Amino acid sequence: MGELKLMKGNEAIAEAAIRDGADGYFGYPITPQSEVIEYLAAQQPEERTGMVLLQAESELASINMIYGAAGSGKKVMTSSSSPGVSLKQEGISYIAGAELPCLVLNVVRGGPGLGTIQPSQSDYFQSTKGGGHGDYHLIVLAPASVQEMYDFVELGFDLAFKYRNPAMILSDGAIGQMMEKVEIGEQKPRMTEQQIKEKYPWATTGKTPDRERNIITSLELDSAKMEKFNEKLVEKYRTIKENEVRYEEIQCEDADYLLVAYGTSSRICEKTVEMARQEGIKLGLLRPITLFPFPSQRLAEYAQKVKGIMSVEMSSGQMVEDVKLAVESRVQVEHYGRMGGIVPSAEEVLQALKQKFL
Amino acid sequence: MGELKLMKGNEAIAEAAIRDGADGYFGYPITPQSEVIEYLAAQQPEERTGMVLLQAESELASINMIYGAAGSGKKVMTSSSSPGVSLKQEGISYIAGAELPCLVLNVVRGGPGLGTIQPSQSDYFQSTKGGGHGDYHLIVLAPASVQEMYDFVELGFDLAFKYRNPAMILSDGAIGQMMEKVEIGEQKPRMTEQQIKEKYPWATTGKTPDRERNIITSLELDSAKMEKFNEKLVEKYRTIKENEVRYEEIQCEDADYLLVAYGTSSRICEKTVEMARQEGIKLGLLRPITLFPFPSQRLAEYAQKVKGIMSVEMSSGQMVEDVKLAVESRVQVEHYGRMGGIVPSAEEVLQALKQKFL
Amino acid sequence: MSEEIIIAGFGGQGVLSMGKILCYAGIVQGKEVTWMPSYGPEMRGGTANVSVIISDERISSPIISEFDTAIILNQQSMDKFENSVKPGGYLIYDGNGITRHPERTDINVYRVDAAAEAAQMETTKTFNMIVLGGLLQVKPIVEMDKAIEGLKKSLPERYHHLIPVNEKAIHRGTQIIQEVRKAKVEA
Amino acid sequence: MSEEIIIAGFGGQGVLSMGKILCYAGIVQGKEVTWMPSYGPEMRGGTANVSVIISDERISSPIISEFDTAIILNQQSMDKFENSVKPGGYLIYDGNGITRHPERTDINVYRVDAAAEAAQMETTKTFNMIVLGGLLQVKPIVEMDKAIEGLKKSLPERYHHLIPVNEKAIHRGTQIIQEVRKAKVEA
Amino acid sequence: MAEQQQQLTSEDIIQEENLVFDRTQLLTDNVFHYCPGCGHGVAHRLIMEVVEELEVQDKAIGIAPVGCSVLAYNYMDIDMQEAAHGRAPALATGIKRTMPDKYVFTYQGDGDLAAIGTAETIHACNRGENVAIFFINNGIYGMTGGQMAPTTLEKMKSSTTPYGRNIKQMGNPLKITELVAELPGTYYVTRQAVHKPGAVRKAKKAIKKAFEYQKLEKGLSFVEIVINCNSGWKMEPVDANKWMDENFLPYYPLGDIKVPEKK
Amino acid sequence: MAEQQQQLTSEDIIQEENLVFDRTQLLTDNVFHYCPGCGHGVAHRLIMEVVEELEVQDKAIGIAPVGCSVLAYNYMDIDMQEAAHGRAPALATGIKRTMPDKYVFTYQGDGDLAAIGTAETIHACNRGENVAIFFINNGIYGMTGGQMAPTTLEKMKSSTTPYGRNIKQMGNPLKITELVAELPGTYYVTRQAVHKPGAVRKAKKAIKKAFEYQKLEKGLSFVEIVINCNSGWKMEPVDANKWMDENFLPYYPLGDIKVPEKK
Amino acid sequence: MAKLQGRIVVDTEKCKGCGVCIPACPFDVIALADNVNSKGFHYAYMKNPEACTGCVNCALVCPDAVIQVYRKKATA
Amino acid sequence: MAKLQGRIVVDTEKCKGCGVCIPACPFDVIALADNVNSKGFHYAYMKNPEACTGCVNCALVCPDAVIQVYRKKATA
Ligand SMILES: Cc1ncc(C[n+]2csc(CCOP(=O)(O)OP(=O)(O)O)c2C)c(N)n1
Ligand SMILES: Cc1ncc(C[n+]2csc(CCOP(=O)(O)OP(=O)(O)O)c2C)c(N)n1
Ligand code: SF4
Ligand code: SF4
Ligand code: SF4
Ligand code: SF4
Ligand code: SF4
Ligand code: SF4
Ligand SMILES: [Mg+2]
Ligand SMILES: [Mg+2]
Repeated sequence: MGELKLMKGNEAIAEAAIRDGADGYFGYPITPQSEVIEYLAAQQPEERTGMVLLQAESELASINMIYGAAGSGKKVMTSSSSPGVSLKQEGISYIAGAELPCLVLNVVRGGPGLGTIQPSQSDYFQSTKGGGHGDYHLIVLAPASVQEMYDFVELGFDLAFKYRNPAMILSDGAIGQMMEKVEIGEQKPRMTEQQIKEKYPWATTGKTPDRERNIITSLELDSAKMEKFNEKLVEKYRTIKENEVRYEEIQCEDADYLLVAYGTSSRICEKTVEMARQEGIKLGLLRPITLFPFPSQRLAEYAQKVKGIMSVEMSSGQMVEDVKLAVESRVQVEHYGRMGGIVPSAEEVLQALKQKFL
Repeated sequence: MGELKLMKGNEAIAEAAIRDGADGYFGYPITPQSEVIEYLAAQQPEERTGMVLLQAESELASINMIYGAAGSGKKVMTSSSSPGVSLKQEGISYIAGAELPCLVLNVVRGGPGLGTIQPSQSDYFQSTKGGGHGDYHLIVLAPASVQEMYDFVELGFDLAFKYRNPAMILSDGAIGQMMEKVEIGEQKPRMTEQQIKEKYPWATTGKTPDRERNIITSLELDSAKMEKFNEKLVEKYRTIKENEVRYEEIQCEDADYLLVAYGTSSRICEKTVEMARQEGIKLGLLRPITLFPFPSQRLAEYAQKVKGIMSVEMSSGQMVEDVKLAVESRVQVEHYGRMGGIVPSAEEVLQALKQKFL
Repeated sequence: MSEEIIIAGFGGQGVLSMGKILCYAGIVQGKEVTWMPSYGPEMRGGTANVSVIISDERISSPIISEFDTAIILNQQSMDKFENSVKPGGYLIYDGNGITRHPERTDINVYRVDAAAEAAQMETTKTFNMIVLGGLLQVKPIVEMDKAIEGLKKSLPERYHHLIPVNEKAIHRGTQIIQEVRKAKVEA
Repeated sequence: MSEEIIIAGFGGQGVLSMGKILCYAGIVQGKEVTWMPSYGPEMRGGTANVSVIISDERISSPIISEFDTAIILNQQSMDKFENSVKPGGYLIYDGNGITRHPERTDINVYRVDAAAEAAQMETTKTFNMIVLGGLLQVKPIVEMDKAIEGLKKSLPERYHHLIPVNEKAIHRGTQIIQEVRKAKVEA
Repeated sequence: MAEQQQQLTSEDIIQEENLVFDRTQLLTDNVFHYCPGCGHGVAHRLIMEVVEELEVQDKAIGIAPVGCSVLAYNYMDIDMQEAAHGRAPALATGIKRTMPDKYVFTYQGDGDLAAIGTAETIHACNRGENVAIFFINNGIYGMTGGQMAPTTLEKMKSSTTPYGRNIKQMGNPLKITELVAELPGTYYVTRQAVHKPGAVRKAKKAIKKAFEYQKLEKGLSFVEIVINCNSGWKMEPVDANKWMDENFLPYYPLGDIKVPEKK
Repeated sequence: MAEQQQQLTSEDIIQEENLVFDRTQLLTDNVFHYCPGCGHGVAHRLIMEVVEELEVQDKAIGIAPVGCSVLAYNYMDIDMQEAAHGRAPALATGIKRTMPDKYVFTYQGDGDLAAIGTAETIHACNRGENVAIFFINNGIYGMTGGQMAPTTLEKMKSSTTPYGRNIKQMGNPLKITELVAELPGTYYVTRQAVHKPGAVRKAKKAIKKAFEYQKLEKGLSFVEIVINCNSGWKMEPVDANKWMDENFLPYYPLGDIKVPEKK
Repeated sequence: MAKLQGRIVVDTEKCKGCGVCIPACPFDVIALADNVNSKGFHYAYMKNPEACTGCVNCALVCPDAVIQVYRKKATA
Repeated sequence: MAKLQGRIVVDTEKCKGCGVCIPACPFDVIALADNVNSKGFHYAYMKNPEACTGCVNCALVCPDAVIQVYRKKATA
């Protein structure tokens, strides 16, 4: 077992980036995620592994810095919170269009606008349907603990490189700020330039006589070719949907009712399940770990068995649409949400469940 | 009847803005919508009506310029195309959060990234679900002709002011570039400052002794209050859904099959309907005019009657999700789409319909 | 009645404005019109085309792949659009720069050497008007006086002094076709 | 076994680090822990609180509204959290600056005048350690030596010279509670 | 020796007619949320004093930034808008262009104005928007917890430069004020402070000029006001002001940078 | 009278050993998509000639902008990336920071670099990123159809200033090059042109210096290259170059703006 | 000869005890109280009121604008 | 005395007939052809080849890099 540490979610992300052998972090401060860059600054990753750290002039600049570095096959990431992530949308769309791997962390706070700095899950649509322009998807991971904040850095990078697609960790202020016990992994070495050249022959590492020049672009003025490219992306997303769905099931086997919740909400719902079980209500929790790809099929299976499904989100109801699309009206689907930075309590979730179904 | 003119969609937008008595346009050039600002520049709206025109340094600046002016109760708009609209997402979220009326035109081109400058409908999700952060919605109008480009400026502004909510005209390169006959309305006068003060008492026009200071903000650090505000927004969107759904029905009465399409696609589908009818297939077209609010209820009604519904979009399938959510699995829903700037032909749409349903 | 036309050539040949004049003429005659251009990044040279529909009824799709009439002004456009003319339709082209002449026999083909003619008339800018005249002679989609009105409407005031020379060019175009037809008949 | 604690006071009183030490001690004892702070924009002054859960099992929700134990260090926090203590639970508070003392009778209330004590010991910075000592005496959530270990782990190396004085403060806290208890028994 | 003065009692002196300094009516009663000793409060007060003296409350529209002064509208008793981070000059442009007779100003921190908002700052200045920009330079991101700002000094510590700002890695402290002074659109550019009585007096004059020039449609006035962020600098307020004198102001010297050639 | 020279025939002269100027191997065979007479082509060629002469093809990474030169990667036979509009300096930063031994340069138009990309430009320069920025100033937005750029001259016509740029409304032509020269992070700042043989020779030297300084890790080199956009200016190419000499260059004078103090 | 005498009135509930007024006073009039206000701040007070000339320096620098200054001419 | 004599070779298919090379030539060597290439451009050619010194000026300014220059020393 690795070393155990008490860490904030934001710190775990930063430490994981160093240990996973990331090549660079480019970011801009914003509450509630500034600890990511602050932790890195204190750690001096340049000295630990040679990882580059730069506080950029803005979120726009930082997403485009990682665009550049990712184009050269580097393992790079950025992080921000909701308003800052909105500013990154153009860049994210470019990165998706250029088929580059990278990791973007959103520690969500309540919106719209400046809103509140308290936790929220109201950026689900933006993250999963594409907040930027054009037909693209991010691979979206939703950690529910500090350990997962740590673990999903590696997972996110791995998936990003596997599919040459930007991955997003969709967290929230509560998970970013909270401390839990984290098992820290070994330090992985950063890739050498030689390794990058071999593994990522598409990367702009400097044209050598043995190959054609590499071009990183999302532009295609010929519509027929552009459509081909779009189809390639669609096909990639299909493959991802087939292979990369991840979720956790808590007391689902015999459940009459199902909660669907991710991240902080899922932690609350875990408690709700405990409470409900104590009252004799057979409640289960399906926690999507990947929001894109969404565990639609598993939900469709449950739709045959359970009497009702309730999506619990810190939003006015976004993931609930994916739940509905998955279950195809085979069972009643409800939404329970809190907004504005308020985290629902386990009690009120149970209350809501009873009101809607019992 | 008003004057008839031959105009590009983009020009119609610009002329309509002047005639509707808009106070300002702030934009940044991008193909395929630069004619909006070019037409305005040629027209010298400052001289025609006193309307302000400014080429901003970027899309970010222009959305924030209209944010400022809208906060003062001014009738202002901006326009762009997909990548530029992605850059506006933070600003749009702020404007929604500050509950300000304004008009944003997106003349969509194919993405992701730099993509193509040819027409597309792949920004549906971004426009209707909120490309920016936080729980908010735009009122989204989808013109299908140059006349509607003209008319929806007034409609968009009216709805925006009625609900203090940003409105978007979601067009595409084809409608922006194409010329059709347009009936031009009368010149409406711009509102005087006195009128603004009376009609929009919330506007920052300068604090006078007879009222408290006006504050335009989207910030609320107190979560309880922020949640109240979020609930107010949800309620507003509910009202909008109740009152503002607009759609057009073409040969739907007796239809066995229904196409659902907006904007350029709907024009194609109109022809498909003609062709199908000639072949004896009872095909109809439901054209959503408002994409938010979406004509879900009307679709649900048709779901009881028709044998199949096909959503036709120049995208990999976005609106089809709203169609599915509306019909709740009561009837088979399919998607047919082209991408990359390619506009489907009426023939291939018919072909697809036959393949999927007949 | 609905007429679907493609006009295609180099950028700068006045392809787009030819389409506009037709549309304006259509409007004057109370018809529905659509004018759908190809568009791309701004570069000198390159090709341009516009499809125009003039109809008595509401026009469904403005984007079409088959045409009643094609006006073709360079080789690229010939390659691209010759086969898009509906059987029985019309193809009018300028021979200048055309290396492969149209081969279809199921359509009516007319050659109008407008470029050469315009050069002769020393008004190269009216090249497109000669072609337009040719079109209207081949197929009176709009009435001639309406076309002149359309020309006026589509020109900004400051260019109105150019109307007479353009009118002349249009008429020259009609003459050419008359001559061609005569020649055909005589041949 | 699961213990749910809220620690609340002014920013700068060491509220957050008290929670950290508890958590680290819990980890050393092989327990699961969560530490959930309130957070806001950076300003001096203002209130701060953290809820800590130490449990033998996987912790479901880290965000809770009722607590087994509350440690309260100013009046605002008293107003906010007095009623969040579960019946039969514990409330430990510092009397300094408290204008309205706790009134509940269904919980165990302890007053530890740590601020005054720290001032007396001339180590105002160890104020929070005195409170912590008090807590551990009232309720041995973690073992004392584990708490010291937790203290070490939560301090960066460069502050390790401060460990002895902090240890002393913790012990002083336990003494105070012993005295209070004695007084209670004697009263 | 000095002759004996009449010694007045407090009661004699504390009479309405003797009041020589009072909080301006244009500050609301809300207590500033700022840290004790933070210069934002003085800057707020001076602007409101000027608005009061020029009697333009009914024509003044302020733009608050994202930064510690995000809630400026809670204190200034005028119509205000809250901009997105860095975009205040764009909002000001939108407002002023559509309402040229108003007095429009932005109030922006160094992160807001000189990092994320650089483009909007440069271009509003370059266009010579007829507005005032009050640029509050405290060499740090106060609100978010003391991260490095563009103006953070070399070797200065912040939460993102815990070992001091390393020029090679983090770039140079940016003198954005000197930069905008190079642009033809700026009419009046000056750097002021508010940590000492004399500085406060000068700063107020500068602020007043900015409003007066706006009235005269002279283009953009850019008034930098250096303040301490004692919290971010991790110093006591009085020490922070001293540190500012000794370290910050030598790099960012006070005084006019661009003054109108003729008035 | 001059003595009679031997008159060589074409065949004598056109021999491989006499070849004194040839298209560099580092330009691909693709025909530039640029309008006839457009200066982008010369700028492309010069950069590739320098890369060839310095033998750094395998270490060069170029960033293309959004603008007419968006397809620069079709012509330059090196690894290249296509940036989002205005963000090339950010991409360059990301690349260079993670691969310090590469030669990284951006190639950007005036709209790209001085309008939407202002913040990225200023901050890359201020940080002294060890890269080269080639700034192609044609006073207009070429690609999108000739709209006003930040560098468009007063009274100059464009599709968004059809009656000429009005300073009062549209702001001043922005001398961004002079501006970045003020920043300590820039090491070498110069303005060049490519419309005349002599100018081309100088421009190439400047480009070469930019690469050499990068090798020496001197920080940022900023090379402005003024070119015509005959299409946007609505002139014939030769006239456009003449107009450039007579109107554009007086406002944007050629020559070094900031040179290394000592080498 | 006339001499100016002054007094300041500190809104002690709103004073944050930052101490910035203290060095601003040329006559060492002000000090921070040992007592705290309800926010816990050691507010400013005139430890040396007779020395005050009403020069307003303290009020000029007070970040929270909680100082009022009164001034009166004392005739000799 | 040696004199330099030159020739240019224009890739006429790629020449865009912009004419920029013409004023760049100090010896008035170049002109645009009456004929056009397959793209419709009047390409550049040496109307006055003997005057060419191979100074490469034309090649330096050619935007499309379609000029090759040859130069040879002619001995008197
Ligand atoms: C788009 C965006 N990015 C980042 C933030 C987070 N943020 C809030 S204030 C701030 C910087 C504040 O610094 P400064 O402008 O210097 O103001 P100060 O607090 O120092 O007065 C930042 C980065 C945000 N709210 N929005
Ligand atoms: C975000 C965004 N905004 C706008 C555009 C449209 N656009 C493409 S190129 C360009 C300007 C080009 O001008 P410049 O940078 O001067 O390059 P040039 O074409 O003149 O060489 C613009 C506005 C875009 N592609 N993306
Ligand atoms: S953090 Fe700094 S700038 Fe913000 S209020 Fe505190 S002292 Fe002032
Ligand atoms: S539009 Fe202008 S910049 Fe673009 S290729 Fe043509 S001449 Fe060159
Ligand atoms: S300056 Fe103001 S707030 Fe600070 S101690 Fe003095 S009176 Fe109090
Ligand atoms: S008014 Fe002047 S003399 Fe009196 S306390 Fe204030 S600073 Fe001191
Ligand atoms: S400069 Fe080059 S492209 Fe232009 S005419 Fe001369 S040879 Fe042809
Ligand atoms: S090489 Fe010199 S002399 Fe010869 S054609 Fe070219 S410019 Fe003229
Ligand atoms: Mg600051
Ligand atoms: Mg340009």
